[in-house]
Amino acid sequence: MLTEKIREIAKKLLEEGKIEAFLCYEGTSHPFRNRAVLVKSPEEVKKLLWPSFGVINLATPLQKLKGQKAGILATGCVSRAIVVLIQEGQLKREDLFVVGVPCPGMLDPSKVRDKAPEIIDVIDDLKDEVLIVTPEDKIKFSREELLRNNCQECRHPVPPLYDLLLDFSGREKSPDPYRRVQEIEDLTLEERWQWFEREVLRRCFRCYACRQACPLCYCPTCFVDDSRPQWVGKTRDLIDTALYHLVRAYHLAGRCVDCGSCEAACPMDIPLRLLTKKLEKEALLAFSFEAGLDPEAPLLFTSFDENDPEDFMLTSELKASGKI
Amino acid sequence: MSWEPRIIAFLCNWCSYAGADLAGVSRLRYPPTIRIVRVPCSSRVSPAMILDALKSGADGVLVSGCHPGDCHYLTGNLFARRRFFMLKKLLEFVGLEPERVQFAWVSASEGDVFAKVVSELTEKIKLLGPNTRFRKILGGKI
Amino acid sequence: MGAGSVLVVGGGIAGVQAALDLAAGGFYVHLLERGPAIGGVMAQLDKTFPTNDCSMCILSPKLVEVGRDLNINLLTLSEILEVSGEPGNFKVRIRKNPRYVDESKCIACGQCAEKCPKKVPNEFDRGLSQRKAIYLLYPQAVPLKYAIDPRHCIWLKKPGRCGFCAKVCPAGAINFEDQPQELELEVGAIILAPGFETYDPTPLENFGYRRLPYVMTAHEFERLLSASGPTRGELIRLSDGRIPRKIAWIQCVGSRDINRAKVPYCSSVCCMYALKQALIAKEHIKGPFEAAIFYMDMRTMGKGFEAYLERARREGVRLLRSRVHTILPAEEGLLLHYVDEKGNLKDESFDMVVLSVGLKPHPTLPSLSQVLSAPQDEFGFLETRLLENRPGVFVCGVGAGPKDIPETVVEASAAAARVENLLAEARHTETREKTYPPERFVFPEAPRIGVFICHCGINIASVVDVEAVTTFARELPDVVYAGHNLFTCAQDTINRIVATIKERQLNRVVIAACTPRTHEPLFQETLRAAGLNPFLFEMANIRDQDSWVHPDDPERATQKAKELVLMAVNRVRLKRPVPLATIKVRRAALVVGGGLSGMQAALSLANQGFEVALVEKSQELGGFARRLFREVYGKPLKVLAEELAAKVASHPRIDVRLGVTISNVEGSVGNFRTTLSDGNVIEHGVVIIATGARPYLPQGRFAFGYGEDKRVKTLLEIDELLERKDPLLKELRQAVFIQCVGSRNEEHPYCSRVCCTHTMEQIIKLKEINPELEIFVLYRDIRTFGKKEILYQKARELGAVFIRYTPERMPQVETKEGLKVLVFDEILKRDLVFEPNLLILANGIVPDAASRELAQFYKCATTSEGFMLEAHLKLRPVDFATEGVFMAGLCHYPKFAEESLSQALAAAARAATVLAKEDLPAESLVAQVDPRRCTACGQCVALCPYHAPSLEEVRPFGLVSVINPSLCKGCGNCAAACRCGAIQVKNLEEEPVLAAVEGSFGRIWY
Amino acid sequence: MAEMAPLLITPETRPKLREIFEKELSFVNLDLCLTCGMCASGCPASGIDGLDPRKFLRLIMFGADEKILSSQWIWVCTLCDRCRYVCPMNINIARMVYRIRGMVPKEKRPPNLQRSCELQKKTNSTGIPNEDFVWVVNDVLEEARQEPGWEDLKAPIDKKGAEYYLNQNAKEPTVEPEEMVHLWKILHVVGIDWTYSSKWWDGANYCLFTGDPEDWEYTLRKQVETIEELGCKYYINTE
Amino acid sequence: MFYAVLEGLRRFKIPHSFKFVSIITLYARWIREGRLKVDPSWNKEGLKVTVQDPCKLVRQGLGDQVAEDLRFVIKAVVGEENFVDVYPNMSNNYCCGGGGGSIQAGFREKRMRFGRYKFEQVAKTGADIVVTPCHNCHTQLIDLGTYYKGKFKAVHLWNLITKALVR
Repeated sequence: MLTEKIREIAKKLLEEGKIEAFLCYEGTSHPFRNRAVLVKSPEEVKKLLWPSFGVINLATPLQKLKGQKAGILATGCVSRAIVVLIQEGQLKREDLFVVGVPCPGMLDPSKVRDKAPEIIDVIDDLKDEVLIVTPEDKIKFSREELLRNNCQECRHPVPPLYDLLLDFSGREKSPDPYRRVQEIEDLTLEERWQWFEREVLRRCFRCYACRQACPLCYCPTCFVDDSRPQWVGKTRDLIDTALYHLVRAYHLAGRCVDCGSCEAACPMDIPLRLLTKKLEKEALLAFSFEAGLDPEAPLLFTSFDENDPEDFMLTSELKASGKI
Repeated sequence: MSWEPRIIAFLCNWCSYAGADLAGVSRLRYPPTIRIVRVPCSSRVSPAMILDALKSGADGVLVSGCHPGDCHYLTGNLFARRRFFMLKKLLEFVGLEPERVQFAWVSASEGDVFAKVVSELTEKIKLLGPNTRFRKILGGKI
Repeated sequence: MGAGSVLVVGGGIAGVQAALDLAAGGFYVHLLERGPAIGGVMAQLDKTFPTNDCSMCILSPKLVEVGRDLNINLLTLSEILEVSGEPGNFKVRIRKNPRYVDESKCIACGQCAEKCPKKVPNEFDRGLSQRKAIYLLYPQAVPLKYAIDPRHCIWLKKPGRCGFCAKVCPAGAINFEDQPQELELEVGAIILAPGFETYDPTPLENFGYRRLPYVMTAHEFERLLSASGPTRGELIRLSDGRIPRKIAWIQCVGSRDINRAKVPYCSSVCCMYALKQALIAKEHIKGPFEAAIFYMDMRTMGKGFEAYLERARREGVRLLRSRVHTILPAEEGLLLHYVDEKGNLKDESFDMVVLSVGLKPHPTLPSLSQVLSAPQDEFGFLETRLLENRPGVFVCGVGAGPKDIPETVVEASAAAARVENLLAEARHTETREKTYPPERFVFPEAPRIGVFICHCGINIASVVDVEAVTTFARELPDVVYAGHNLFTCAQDTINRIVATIKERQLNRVVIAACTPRTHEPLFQETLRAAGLNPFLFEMANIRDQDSWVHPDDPERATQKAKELVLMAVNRVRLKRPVPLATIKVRRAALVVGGGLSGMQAALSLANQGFEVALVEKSQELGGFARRLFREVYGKPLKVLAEELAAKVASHPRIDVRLGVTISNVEGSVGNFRTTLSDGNVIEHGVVIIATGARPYLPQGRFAFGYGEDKRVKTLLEIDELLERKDPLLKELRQAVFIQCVGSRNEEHPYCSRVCCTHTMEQIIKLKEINPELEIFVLYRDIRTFGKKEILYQKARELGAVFIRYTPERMPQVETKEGLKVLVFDEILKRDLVFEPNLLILANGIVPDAASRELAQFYKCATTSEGFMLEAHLKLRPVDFATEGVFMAGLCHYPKFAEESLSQALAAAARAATVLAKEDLPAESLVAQVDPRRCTACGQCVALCPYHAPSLEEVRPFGLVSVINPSLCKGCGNCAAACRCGAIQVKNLEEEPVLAAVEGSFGRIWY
Repeated sequence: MAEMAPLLITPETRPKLREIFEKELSFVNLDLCLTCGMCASGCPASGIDGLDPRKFLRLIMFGADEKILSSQWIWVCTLCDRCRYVCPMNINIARMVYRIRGMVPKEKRPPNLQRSCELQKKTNSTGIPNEDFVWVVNDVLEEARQEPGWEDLKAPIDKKGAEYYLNQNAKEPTVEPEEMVHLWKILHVVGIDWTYSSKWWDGANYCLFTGDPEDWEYTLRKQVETIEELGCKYYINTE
Repeated sequence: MFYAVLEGLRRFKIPHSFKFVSIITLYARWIREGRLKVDPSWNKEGLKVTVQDPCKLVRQGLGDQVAEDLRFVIKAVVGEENFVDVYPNMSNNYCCGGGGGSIQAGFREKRMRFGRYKFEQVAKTGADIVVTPCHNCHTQLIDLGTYYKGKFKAVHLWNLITKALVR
C-alpha cells in the first residue's frame, strides 16, 4: 500500500517530466538494511519502496543534485532537514518536488540485529507489529520496541514542507520527546561526566561517520580538520574527542532536526543524539525555537530577543545575591 | 605553595576591558589569578577559544562584554548571549562544573563590579580545585 | 599670505587643544610658549578630578601630538613684542629668547645637568626641589630639550668660568653665544591662552605659610604627590621626612576674600582639587590616614563632581563647614582651632595643612593685554564676549576667568571655531601633509620582536620588578631586544624606540605599560615613524590590570607581568602587516535639536562652508532659550535666541527640518545615513546632538507645596512675572527661596549648576522693584562659582539672608492655614518659621527621556543619570566615544546659556576636524572571507548590524560571502559564528587568541 | 542649651539693630556675612555666655535685639578687632559692639566703666584733682633728683613752646608714682624738650569704650586744645 | 589709649597742628640714632623676655612696623638671645582681654577666661618677663599671671630701658 503509493507518484512525476530524477529508498540483499536510490526513468520506479530501515537522511545525497529538478520522498525529519538547508542556502525550493509522507517511524537495524542470531526477513506492518523471520520461525514484536530512538522521540512525524502529501496516517507526536535527555540530566555532575566518558569518549575512534551522515554538516573543511590552528587533536585522547563532539553538537544547535542519521551511522552505536537532543530541548524551552519548520523564519543563532535569559550569567547571580 | 587558580578572561575592548582599567585607576584590589585577553567584542569569542582555554589548562574561563544596549557594535553581545547560553547548557550536560565557564556583563564605569566578579570567581574555583577533567595532558589518558 | 595661519599664545592645555583643533581643521598654527616646554600647569598636576586619571597620562599624548604635528610651529621661550594689522591680516613681531642649547642636536641625555654645579630652586616643583642652571622643565617635557637659565648660569654671568656642560655634552649642543632672535609672523587671527598663577598666601600670615613648617599650598602639595615631583610621589613632610597621617585642607585661600586678599571672585576649582588631593593622598599612604577639609560652600557643580564628593565622603574624608582663623604651631605638627557647624569650639592637631589657593591672572597678563591692546576686566582677567576679546583676537581658558579643565578645553575648541568662522576661505591654504617613511616589507622576514617595558614613574615599578620582566622577555624566542624606560610615552623614549627599531631591524614591537585604550594610537604612530606597519604591535597592560590592582603582592604581580608579556609576544608573532584603510568623508553635518546650542553649532559650521541639516522635533527653533529672560552677552536671551533662529532659517547652507525626529541611522563617521520620521534620508559625515533638557517639576519629597498653594512657584515662573513686571511683585513683603529642589538627591544625584546664580539674579531684580521686600534663601551649598560670586555678594548686600539646611533636616512647608516655611538654623540652634507671601523653588534641570534612545541610534551611551556620556570627562567633553558624533548644550549636562554657546562652537570645531578632511582613517582590522571554505550559508549576512557581508557570485567559487571593508567595524561577530571557519578578522584570527592563551601558561606558540 | 521655641520671622518683625547697621553704618558690611565661622574660631571671647561673633551677627540678622542689648557679652568683647583681621567680608563687628554699647542706657552699663568716663570728662580717668597730679609729679621729681647723676632731672608741666607734649596715664600718679621716673630719665638722657600739661593730661580715655561718641570727642577735643595752647609740635602717647 | 587719639582725630575730623606719635616708635628711633644708648649686659642671669602686642597700638594702630620697633628695642635692651617671641603675634596677636574697658566693666571671671589664650601663649615661651607697653595689657597680664599661676612678671618697657641705660 505505502510502497505502491510511492511508486505510483514517482512514475507519474517522471513521466510528466516534472522532475528529472526521484530520490527514494530501495531494498538491499541485507534483510534489515535499506539504501538510497536515484531513479531517473519511470521504468526503474519498481525498485522504490517504503523503507522500514531508511536510516539515511535523503537530504544528505539530495545536496549532490544541485541544478537538477529532483523529486524526493520526505518523512518529517527529511522535510525539516530540507527546510534548514533551504534557510542556509544549500538547496533551492524551486529545484525540489517534495513528496511528503506522514511518517510511521522506522525500525532500528541494531535493535533488530540483537533479536535473533540469524534473520532472513523482517515484515513491518507499519502500525504496531513487526515479524522477524528466522530460519526456524517468525517472532512477533511490538513495533514500538524496535523503533529507532529518534522516531520514538519524534515531535514532527508529519513533514512541514511538501509539494504533495501522501494520504497515510503515520505516528502521533511523541508525548515525552526528552525522556532520555531527562535521564542523563537527573544524574549528578560526576555521573554525567562518567556517562559521557564511558559512552562517548572511550568508544569513539574518530571515524567521523556521524559527520558524513549528517545532512547539515556540509562544511568544505570541518573545524576538526583545520591545521592553522589545529586546536582539536586528531588523537583518540579523551579531551580531543570530547572537544570534537561538543563542538559538532554545538554547531548543530538550533539546526539539528533529530533524524538520527549520526547515531545510525556510528559503528560504535554511541548515543550521539543525546547531545543534540539536549540542545534542541534548551532551544525550545529558552527561546521557544524549533529547527526546520518554516523556511522564512530566522535561525536560532542569527536572531536574538530583548529578554533572552541571562540568569546563567555570573553578574546576574552576583546581583541577585546582592554582592554587586 | 598553595595552588592558585588560573582564569582566562576574554574582555570586550569597549566596556569590560575599560571596566578592568577603571578598577586599576580606582586602585581596587582583586586576586592576580586572571589573565586578560582583549577582544573587540564579546561576540568575537567562539566556543573554540573557550574550550581551548580549558584544554590548555585554565581552571576557569570568563567572557565579559557590554550590558545589552551598550555594545559598541550594537547587537554583538545580544547574539553572544544566546551562544553562551547554549554552550553552557551543553557543557553542564556532559558534566563540566558550571562555575568553570562564566559569562558576565561589565560596563566601562563598573570598575568595582569587575573587581568583585574576579574575586567571587576566584573563590568559586578555589572551592572546585584545579581543572583536571578538561585539561589535556600531553601523552594524555586514553 | 597669513590668513591661513593662526597664532596661539600659551602652551597650556587650552593652547594645546586650540592648536590641535586648528591644525586638524586645516590651519597652520604658531604655538607661542613663554617657558622652555609646553604643558602649562596641567603638567604639574598628579591626578585630575573627577576621573582620577594621572594628569600626565592624558596630557602627554596631546603634547606629543603637538610636538609631531607638521602644521604646528612650536615657538618656546618666546614672547610677543608688537601686534599690528587687522583681523585676517595681523603682523606679529615675536622675540624668541635664547635657549643656549641647539634644539636639533640635544638628545636630552642629561649629562649636562649632572655636571652642572649650579643648583637653583626648581619653579616647576614650586621651589620644593632643586634643578641645575641647565635643566629640563619636567621628564615628559615637549620639546624634550634642555635649556640654560641665563639668570643662574655661571658662564653666562661671567664668560670663561665653568662651562662644564659644554665639555660634557655628547652632541655638542651647548651654544653660549645663542642670541635672542626676532621674527615676524603673518597670521589671520590670534588666540590668547595665557593660563594663570596660583595665589601666593604669604600676605595672609594667619595661615602661617612660610612661617610654620608643614604648611604648604595645594600647588606644592600636588607636586609632592606627583611621580615626577621632588619625592617621586612619596607623600612625606619635606622638613622632617615623616609621613603625614592627618592632613587638613583650608579652602578659599585667596578667593572670596575682599578683605586681606582682595580677591572677590571664587576660583571654581579648589573644592574639587581638595577632594581629589584628599583621596589621592589616602592612596599614597599605607596605613592609617585621615583627611579633613575646612570649607564655606562645597562647590562641586561640574559633571560627575557631585558623585565624586559623595565618594570622598564614603571614603572617610571629613568635610567641616567652618573656617580657621589662625594655624598654630604644635609639637610635631599644627593645631587648628575652629568652631564646628554646631558652634562648638574644637582644637584639633594635624600633621600637615594644605592651603587651597585660588587662581589669579598670570603676572604677564598686563603686559600681554597692553601689547595686544586687549582690555582686562575688573579682576585682571581678559574681557571676553563669547570668547572674543577684540576683533580677530580670542581668549580661552583661565586667562578669561577661573574655570576647570573641561570648560577650558571646551573654550579652546570654541575659540578655534570662532577663528575658523573668521578665516573660512583660507582653510588648507597653508597646511602641509604628513608623510611617513616608506613601510618596510617585512613579510619574508622571520619575526624579530622588540619588547619595551615601562616604569610609568612609580606606578608600575613600585610593584612589578621591571628588570626581572625585561630579562625574562630578553630570553623569549624571536625577541631580539628588550629594554625598560621611566616613561615610555615620553618624547625621548619614543624617539629611542624609533631608533631601536631601525638599528635592530625589528619587525614586531611589544610595549608593556598602561592600557592600550589610551596609548595604542600613540605607539602605533611611533611604529609608522620607524617605517613599520602600525599593526605589527601589541601592548601588555601591566599597570591598570596588574601593578595598580595587585600592589600588596609584588611577587605574583611580577609573575603576572611576565606572563602578560609572553602572551603579547605570542600574539604579536602571528600578526601580519595590514594596510591602513580610509573612508571618504561626506562634507556635510547633521545637527539634532534646534535649541540655542543646535542653532549656534549649525551656524558656525555653515559659516565655515559646510552643508548643515538641522532637525528639530518641535515646530519652532529656539527651544528653551525662548522662555528664559536672563541677560546674555548684553541681550535678553529670548532676543538672542530669536536672532539666531532668523540667521539659521535664512542661511543658504542650512537645511532646517521642523517637526521631525530621527527614526533610523546607518553608517559611521564620514558617511552616516540618517532616516527621519518623515521618511527623508540625510547623508552626512558628522552629527552634533543638541537635544537639550527640561526643568524638574517639583514633586514628592521636593514638592514643598508646589501645585497646592499658588504662592509656591518655580524660578521660571518668577522669570515670567519679572518679565511682565507683574504688580504682585510690588506688594510682596517676605519671599523665601529653597535651593536644590530636585537636585543632589538619590533620584538626581547631580548638581544642576545654574539654580544658585539664577536665584541671585532674581533677588537683585526683585529688590530693584521692591526694596522693602525681605528675602530668605534656604540652601545646602551656594554654588555661584567663578565671577558669579559677585552676584552672591550683591544679593547679600541687598539684605537677602541665607540659611543653610542639610538633607537630614529638610525645610518643611505647610499650606493648610496660610503658607509657612520652617527651617532649623544651625548657628542659632533654633527653628525659624517664615510666613512668606511667595515661596520660590530653585528647581533643577533633568535630562530629556528621549536622550537614551537617540544616543543608541548613534551607538552612544548615556550616564546613569540620563545625560549624554562623553568620550572623556576631562579632555574630550564634546566628543562621544563613537567617532564623528559630538554633543553640545544641556543634553551633556546642565549649564549656563553662555556655556552652551561655547560648547556648541566647540562641537562645531571638533566636527570641522572631520569635515576638513577628504578621507578619514577607517577600521583597518576588518573581517575577510576565504571563498574556498565559504558555503554561502548566509549566517554572517544575517548577523551583521552594519550589513558589511553580502552573498555574491565570485568566479570560480560561485556564491560566497564578501565583506565590504568600508562598512565592517572589525567586531568579529561573523567570524565567531562562521562554522566553517571561512571568516577571519585581520590580526584577530583564532590563532593569535589561542597563542595568547598558551602564553598565559608560559608556553610558546609557533 | 535646649532648643528653644521656634523664632517666628514675619514681615512685621522689623529688626531695629539690623536697620541701623544697614542704613547708618553700612560700611560695617553686616549683611555680607557668609557665616563661615572664621571670626568665631579666632575670638578669645568665643563660647563665653554661649555667644561668639558669628552668633552675635546672626542674632542681629534675625532681630533678637533685646537678647543682645541685655547681654554681658558686648562688655566682655574688648573691641580688639581680631575678628575683622581675617573676615573675608571685612565685617566690622567691633564697631557694631561699640554702637550697641552706646544704645544701652547709661545706668544699665557697667558702673565703673561709665563712671571712669564721667570722671574723664571732668579731669581724668581716676578722678584725682589736677593739682594733685602736679603735686605728685613735682614731689616724685624732687625725690628722684636725690639719686646721684640725676640732679638736673626734669618733669616740666605746662611748659609753653616745648617740642614734645607727653600724656600720662592716670594710674601712675594715683597708685604708683615712682613708675613715672623711668620715662623721665629716658627723656632726660635723650635730651628732648618735652612737657606734661596740668589739665587733660590723662593718656587713658575710657570714653572710648562706653559707646557715646560725644564723650570720646569731648575729652579728645579738650586734650587737643591743651596741646595747641602749649604749641607743642609732637604729641607722644606714653606706654 | 593710643587708638583713642589716633582714631578720634580721624573720626571726628579734629584739626590739629601737632603730629601724634607713639613712645615706642621714638624709643626705637632714638636707639637707632644713638641718642639713647642701652647695654643689655645688666641681664646677667639671662632673664628670658617676651612681648605683648597691644591691639590698640599694633593691630588697630600702627601695625607691624611698630611691633618690629617694639622687638628691636627689647632686644637692644635685654640682649637678642634672651628674647623669645610668641605665636601668633604682631597684627594677628591674641587680645590679652584687658582692653575695651573690660577691666573697668568688672566681669572678672569672664575676663580671665577671655585671656586664657594669651596666658597659655606667654607661659609656653617660658619667659620670665613679658613687656606690656600698654596700661590695660599691664594690668591684665598681671591678673592672668596670678589667676593662672604664671611665673612671668609683666613690666613696662621703660623699666627695662632704665636698667640698660648708659649715661
